[in-house]
Amino acid sequence: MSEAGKQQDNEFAIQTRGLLKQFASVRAINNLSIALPREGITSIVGPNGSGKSTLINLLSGTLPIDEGLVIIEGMSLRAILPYDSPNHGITRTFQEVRLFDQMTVLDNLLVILTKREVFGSLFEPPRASYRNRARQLLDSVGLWDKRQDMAANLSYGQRKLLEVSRALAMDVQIYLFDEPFAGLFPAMLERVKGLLEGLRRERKTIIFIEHNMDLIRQLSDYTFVLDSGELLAEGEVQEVLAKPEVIEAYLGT
Amino acid sequence: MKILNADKRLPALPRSIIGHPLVSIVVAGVIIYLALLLGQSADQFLQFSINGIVIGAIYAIVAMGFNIVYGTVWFFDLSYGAMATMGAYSVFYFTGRQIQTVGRGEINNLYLDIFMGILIAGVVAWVLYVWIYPELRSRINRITLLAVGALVALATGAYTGLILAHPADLNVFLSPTIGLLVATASGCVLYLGALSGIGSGRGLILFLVLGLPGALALGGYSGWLVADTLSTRLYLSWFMGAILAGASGLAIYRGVYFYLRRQARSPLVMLVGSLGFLLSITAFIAIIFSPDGRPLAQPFGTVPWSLAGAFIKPFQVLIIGIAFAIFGGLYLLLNKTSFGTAVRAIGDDEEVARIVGINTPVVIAVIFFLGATIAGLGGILLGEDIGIRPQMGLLLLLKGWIASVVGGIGNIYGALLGGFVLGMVENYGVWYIPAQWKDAVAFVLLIFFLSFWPRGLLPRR
Amino acid sequence: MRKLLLSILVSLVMMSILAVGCGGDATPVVREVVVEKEVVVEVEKEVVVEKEVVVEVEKEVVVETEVVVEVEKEVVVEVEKEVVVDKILEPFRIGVMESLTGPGETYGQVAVQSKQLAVEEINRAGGINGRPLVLIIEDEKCNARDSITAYTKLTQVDKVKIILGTSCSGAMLGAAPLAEADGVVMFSGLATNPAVADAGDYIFRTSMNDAQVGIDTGNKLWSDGIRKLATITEATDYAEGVRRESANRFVALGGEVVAEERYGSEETDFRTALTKIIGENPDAIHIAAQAEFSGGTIQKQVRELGYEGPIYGEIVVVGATALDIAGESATGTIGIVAELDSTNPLAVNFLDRFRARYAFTTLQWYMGSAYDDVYITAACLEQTGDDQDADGFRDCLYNMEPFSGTIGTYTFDDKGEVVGLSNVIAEVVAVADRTPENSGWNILGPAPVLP
Amino acid sequence: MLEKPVAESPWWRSLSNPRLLGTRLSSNVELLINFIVVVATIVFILSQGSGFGIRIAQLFAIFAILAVSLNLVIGYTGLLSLAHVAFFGVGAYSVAILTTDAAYEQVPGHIPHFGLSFFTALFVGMAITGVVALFVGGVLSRFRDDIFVLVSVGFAVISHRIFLFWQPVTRGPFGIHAIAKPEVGGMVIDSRLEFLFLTLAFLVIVFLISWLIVRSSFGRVLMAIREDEQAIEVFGYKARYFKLTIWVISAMMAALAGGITASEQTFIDPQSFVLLESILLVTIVILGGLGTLWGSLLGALVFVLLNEGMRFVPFLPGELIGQARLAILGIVIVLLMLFRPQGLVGRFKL
Repeated sequence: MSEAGKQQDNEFAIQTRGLLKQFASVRAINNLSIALPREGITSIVGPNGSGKSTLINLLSGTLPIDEGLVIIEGMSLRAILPYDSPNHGITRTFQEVRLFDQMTVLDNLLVILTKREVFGSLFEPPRASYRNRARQLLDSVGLWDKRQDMAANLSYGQRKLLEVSRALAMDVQIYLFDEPFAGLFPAMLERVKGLLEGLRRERKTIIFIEHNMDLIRQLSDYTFVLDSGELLAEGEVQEVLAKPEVIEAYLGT
Repeated sequence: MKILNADKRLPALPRSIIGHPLVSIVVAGVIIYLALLLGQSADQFLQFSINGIVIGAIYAIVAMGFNIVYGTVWFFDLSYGAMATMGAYSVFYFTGRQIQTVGRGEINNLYLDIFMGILIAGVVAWVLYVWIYPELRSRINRITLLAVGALVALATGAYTGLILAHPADLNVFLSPTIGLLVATASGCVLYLGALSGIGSGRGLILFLVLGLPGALALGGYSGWLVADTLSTRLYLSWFMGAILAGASGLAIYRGVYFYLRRQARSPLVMLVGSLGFLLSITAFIAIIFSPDGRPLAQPFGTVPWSLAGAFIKPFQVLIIGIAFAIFGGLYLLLNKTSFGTAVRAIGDDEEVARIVGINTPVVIAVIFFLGATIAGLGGILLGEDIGIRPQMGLLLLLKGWIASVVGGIGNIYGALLGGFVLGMVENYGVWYIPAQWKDAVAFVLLIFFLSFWPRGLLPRR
Repeated sequence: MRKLLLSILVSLVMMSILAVGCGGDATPVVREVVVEKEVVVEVEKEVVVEKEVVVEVEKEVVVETEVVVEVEKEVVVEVEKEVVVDKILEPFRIGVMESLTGPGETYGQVAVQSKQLAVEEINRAGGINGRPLVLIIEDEKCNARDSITAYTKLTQVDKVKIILGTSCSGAMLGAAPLAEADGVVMFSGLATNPAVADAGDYIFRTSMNDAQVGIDTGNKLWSDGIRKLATITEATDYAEGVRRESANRFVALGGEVVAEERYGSEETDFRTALTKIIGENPDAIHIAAQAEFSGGTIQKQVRELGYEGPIYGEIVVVGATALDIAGESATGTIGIVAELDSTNPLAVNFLDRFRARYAFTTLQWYMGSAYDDVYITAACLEQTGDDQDADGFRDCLYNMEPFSGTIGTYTFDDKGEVVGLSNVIAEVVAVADRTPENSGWNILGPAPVLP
Repeated sequence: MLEKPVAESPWWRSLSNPRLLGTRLSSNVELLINFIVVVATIVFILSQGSGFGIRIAQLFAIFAILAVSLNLVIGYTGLLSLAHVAFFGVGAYSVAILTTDAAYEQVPGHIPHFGLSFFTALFVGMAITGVVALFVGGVLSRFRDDIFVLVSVGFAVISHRIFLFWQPVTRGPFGIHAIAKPEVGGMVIDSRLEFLFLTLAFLVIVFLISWLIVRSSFGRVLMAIREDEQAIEVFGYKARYFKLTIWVISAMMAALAGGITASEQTFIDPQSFVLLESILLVTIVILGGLGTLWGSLLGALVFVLLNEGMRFVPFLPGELIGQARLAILGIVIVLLMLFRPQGLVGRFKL
């Protein structure tokens, strides 16, 4: 907070103040106050169980916040409802891929693109614009040929790609990616990397969780290190990863 | 509550619930209501309490059966209703002639005997195959082992069929088995005692000289005792009924659920599948035994004990005792044995349990057998207390389901508590409104609990 | 491709079901076995054997001819030849609608069995005018929807004009408007709802209206000195009807109903309701049940709750299964019942035959009523000679000579209601004295008549 | 990979272009076959000319309305509801009470004489059911999976108790008889065939509405809710309102079926609205196919034919038919779950 606190508020996409999340007797997020910078790619690292995914779940409203405050784009929130997160300009992917398995690939994207109100969607005719956008997105991940397949029948990598493209379809300001590279083959990995860099070019805010140090070094502009739900270190990638306490946390002496 | 607190796994009520203002309001309301009832008519209040505890004990028994299965494989097995009916009708099958005076006589159905015999043979064969076969495979010739196993299974099946075919001589036909069981058990006890007490060499001789004949004599005597006493027939028929229900539950698991579980996406597939069993088994029972209600013999008679203006049957005291005995047995089984550890491990994560070397198919099969046995026992007790009819399973099942959800899904403490709570609420709840709304009250209670305590009174974790 | 095959398969299955359903309209062939006796009598046979006996007497040879007559016994050989003749005998076809499942299944099943017994007897005795009687049985599940389906199937597919049934008043009221419009006779042995009386011209029954049972029960309660009554009633139209009529009569006489409780048909534990009832300290408890199970269980639980006053009920409460369930608790229960007369040889015979066939009897009056229905039908068919002539059949019933059957001697009034039957008071005896012959009760005499 | 322009353009474009229509039809050959099967069977039944065929068709139409509407909830939204019979019953009782003007002297507590015409009563009944469903759905939307099933069972039981015991309004076990027949332009629809056509017309309307719903963006969201409710919420959909909306629509369709049934048989009693009926309906939906509307029609057809076809099985003793039917139904459910959890023509596996 010391360094970041000096900066202007509007330079941050998301700030948290004293965030707390408790599961039974474990504090997954313990009084966390961080500020995630606007634009560019920010990575969150930390050993397993350090609360990275919980943080993303809290920010996207998937889990309710126990205590604390989240400031998104200058708006202070004590609770984030899941269906409100797009209104705050947030979307996300899940650590374990959560597609709509028994729907076609195309429907997986179309469902994101259409209207969100109950009656708006009920009386909405099929529009060519949605379809074109879906095609554009699917082409970018090379899944257009598979558009009529059930999402459940895709390979693991393809599912991951589809999930990323589903997040892209939201067209919001802040993207939270929960381990988007885990378990991908090099070719697919390059593709996801390309998508993330494309977002950076569009001056969006990208936050992602990753374990692979090489990828973190290549991609991220800024890094947070979490341990046991608390902030261990933050800053530019190289200097953070060189800190002794980070190395200790990772090697687990 | 002391026993409950002694267990570390018992979850303490989360602070947020205790601190919830609604809780204090509800608790205060309940206390005021009960005080009002008590002030109005004390003996009626007592009678209602007794009614509630007795029926609650039966709900608790069914709910405990439900919950040990739910806590292990995570789906509600609706075929339990059918197992409860089956247990009760087995007792009727064995004791029918004793109690019928005016109505329909004994029903003995050859096809049913044969079917149950085959079913038992199958179950025994499977149990031998997964349990004994892997242990002895390396030491004994495979063909021999299979042949002996098949012979044992067939013999057990034939024996079951024989017992079923002569319901009137249940005690005679069961006596050898009981004698054998007693002899084996006492022999084992003596053997262990002799070995540990006196040291290996002399202990063995002592055991051979004194213990073995003693054990054999004890077995023979108990067998003779059983065969000679007519009054044991009722209790033996309970035993057989529960065993038959348990074996059927195991057969259903092995025959269908096993495959369903491998391919199921959600618990709903299992739920619908077990619903199918409930429908068809109930219908078959109605076909075989006619859709009428039937009486069961009245153990300890119908003369009630008077208790400060209220009445309770001796048998009802037994029901309450059995409920707590089952609870105690399950508590010991689940918490003090390695089997219980295995069950809990499977409940937490079946995949991991299998990887660490737990024989998951056997453990789950035992759980299904146990659950169905308990359900059968619940049906028998309800039948003895009230009477039996083919459709009794559905309502009993729903109440057991509600009790286990209200109490807390997936653990036996919750089931016990939920059963009694449901029984009491059903009774106190209809004090001021017509009693016909009892079932509606039960479901309103369920909805209320789920809305404010979605995980029940005593959640599993 | 798999789905395509599957849908074809499904369509084939459905077509075959339909073919079975709509095509099964062949005329039944009655196979008669004619026993021809061939008697072959072999009459006396005289076999004359001449034997030459040579007797040598010294030098003389005398040939004597001895005649030995061997008479064979008369041999009568009867050769029985069974000649099977396929006679195309158009049987009388009668529809039967009873509830074989659902809340009325207890009655429906014995009703069907009784009717089948009657039909077999009639056919064994040579049928009606030489033509056999055939029952076409359908399940009406005790509800209106299935009742209409069963009715439509009987009238449209099997083309019957006379239907015996139903067991449930609800099912009766569902199908009765259709029957009235189509001119089909419906003839029930069990429906007791008073509304059935007004259901139409073609609707008959041999069971007594609830109102009669109610009046008799009310009178009996009052004359026994009961002033405060508690009732417990199964929520079915029959039981509710009995309760309502009884309570009305009882209140009209000056009594007071201090507590009333109801229960659903699937319930098993009545202790809660009974505790409330007993708390009001009634002089007597009146039970109206549709199922024997609840009728018996309530009696048992009343006694288990320490109540010692009298219990009143109707036929279901003192039915065989109910008494078995209640055991000793039922001793002393008063039932206002329509009873088979134990001096009536018809009734005794019928019960014996039924017991021999199915090894039990229950609700004997209902069985007898169902059994009589078939004989009344047979009598009327004999008169009209045509099972398609519903109008003739109806007129036959209206103008029927007093019919003596197992349940008594009776006729029908202009509403199709049975006339000439009455209820009796029965008191349940101790378990040791219960036998299948006395149904477990003593007849105390006819129901009292009060102004 | 060849482009299929057909699949992209909205469906009505293909109507004006025969070539496109042909391609579209051939791409939906499976649906076409089902359609042919259904139509052929109906024609076959009717061609038999017997009133029993009409009765079967009538039953089919009622069950089809119920199944199609239930499929919207189970097959598309993934909510295994056993409370459908409650709405069926509310619709039937509404129509019965609102249309009747007969005096009921037998029961204490007279029903007020509304004496509405059938169609008015039907719409009012659907509105009432909608309100009831909104309330029930509000409670139910808190739960998932097996708890949802249990609570929906609770509503089915409670509704049956209300039909049975709220005697001043529903006449309890006595049922309501002499319910009015519909009247169109002064002509009373009385004959069974006319009634069948009325019901089939309603079936077509219900089917079309359901079809439009599942084809719309709304339907797609429903499927997404079925697959992963939490995930779709993160993308900005208020899943709860979507579930409530489809729940109410489905309930109103069930009420429509109930109203028609009441008028068709002119007599209703609580016995027709028990939990078992709900179980049968769920069986129909699963049997036909979850997530396909045609499947529901097929399921209703197969069920009605099986159910009524058992009346013709010669070797079953009369007194066992009813129980045997239940036994077979139970076995069918188990086999379906084992071998074809998505039903005969369905796509979605439970």
